[in-house]
Amino acid sequence: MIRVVFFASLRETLATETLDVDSKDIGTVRELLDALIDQQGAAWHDALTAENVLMAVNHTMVDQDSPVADNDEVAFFPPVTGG
Amino acid sequence: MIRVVFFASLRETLATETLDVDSKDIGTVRELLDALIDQQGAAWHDALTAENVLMAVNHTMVDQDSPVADNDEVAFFPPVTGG
Amino acid sequence: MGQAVKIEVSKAPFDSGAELKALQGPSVGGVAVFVGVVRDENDSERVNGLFLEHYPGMTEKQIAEIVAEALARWQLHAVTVIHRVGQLHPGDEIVFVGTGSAHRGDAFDACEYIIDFLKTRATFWKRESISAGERWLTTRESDVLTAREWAGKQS
Amino acid sequence: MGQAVKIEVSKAPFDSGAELKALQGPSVGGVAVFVGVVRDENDSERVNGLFLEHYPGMTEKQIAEIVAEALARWQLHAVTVIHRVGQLHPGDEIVFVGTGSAHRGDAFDACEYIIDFLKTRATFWKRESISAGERWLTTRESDVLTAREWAGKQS
Repeated sequence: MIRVVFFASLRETLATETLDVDSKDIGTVRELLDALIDQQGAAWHDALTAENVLMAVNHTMVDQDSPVADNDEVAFFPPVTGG
Repeated sequence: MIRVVFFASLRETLATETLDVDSKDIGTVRELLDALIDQQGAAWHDALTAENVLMAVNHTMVDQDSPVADNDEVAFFPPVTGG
Repeated sequence: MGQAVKIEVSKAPFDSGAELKALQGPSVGGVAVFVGVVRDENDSERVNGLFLEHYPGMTEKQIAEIVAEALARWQLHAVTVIHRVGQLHPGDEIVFVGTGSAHRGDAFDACEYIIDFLKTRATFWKRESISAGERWLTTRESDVLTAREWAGKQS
Repeated sequence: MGQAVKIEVSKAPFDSGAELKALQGPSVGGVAVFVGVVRDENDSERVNGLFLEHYPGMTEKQIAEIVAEALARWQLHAVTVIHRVGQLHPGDEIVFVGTGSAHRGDAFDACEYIIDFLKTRATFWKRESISAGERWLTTRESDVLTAREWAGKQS
């Protein structure tokens, strides 16, 4: 399983804090996004493909081409506001 | 009278903290210095004419040409070490 | 001597006075501290509250990276970074950055470096309560520019 | 809002934590503080004590002038400068400079400006106790250079 987490306005828009996704057939963040959108529909498509959405795998910022493997934690969030 | 005050190493060298000097015939800091050296002798000459001695009249830094009047407070001191 | 580093992200209030004292120690000639406080207004709107969210684990890791950069760039004996999260109100202390060094210039520069990058690189999100409701904030452009200036500076 | 200025030269210890808190207030988004501490060594000599002398009246006036310059140059709501005199020992807090502002850059710059000029322009004299006896200190060349740099900086 891949643990997916959402933060801030994205968490509110999707009304979802965490989600587990089967890691079968998922090798990159892009493939994970596609799987999420497939499962969840149009609202998720709009929210997750907004150009300012940031992503991290296991606490490191990445882009959509980055690899994702079983047991990874993948986070999606809006631009940070800073400390 | 002119109130003369000394600080730090200069106070220690002269073994004097304050001194009142008759203001008669004294119009500038230089004339005050001359009067002090006349009264006190060689040790004072050496200490007060050292090139790094600073002076202030009524809490404002001045040079030897600055005017001095009756009731003024004139201070002599070594370079400041800062706060 | 060693370098004492303390990093905390927490809902609990901190004691800025005690943290300031704790940065002092042998060979520390100067301590520079920045304390950020929740303001009662932002963009001309009256602010009633500020909710802070972070990414537990990732945020702390990012702060540790920023602190490590500061430790590499300046001579520091002690660094403390504390950031509050959760619901805060105007007047609450929200962030404490403190540095202890033998040299005051190093303490100042490192302290300012850390807070400048905290403002742009650490995963925190802020939601403001104003009279019209709630709004998520975006990064200040001025903060991004301030952080960029460091790239051009000699240490 | 107004500007709260506190300047004190005193033999009594100060409470840096309380002073840090006192700089906070409405519209203050950030407080920058520098606390100088008596070090246990100087120029590779072990320091047992530090005696500070000032020129009562003149020193306070000079500090007020430095603070006035900072108030003119940056947007500040509060400034506190406290300096101890008399006999101090390693680890004692010797100087507190704190600034409160809506903008953290202003708080930092003003705080550093004030301490930089305190180090060179205020009438303080320091006598150190080392194992060989007592020695009066001279101004650090590095402090003079640091203070001069401000003349070339834009605020």
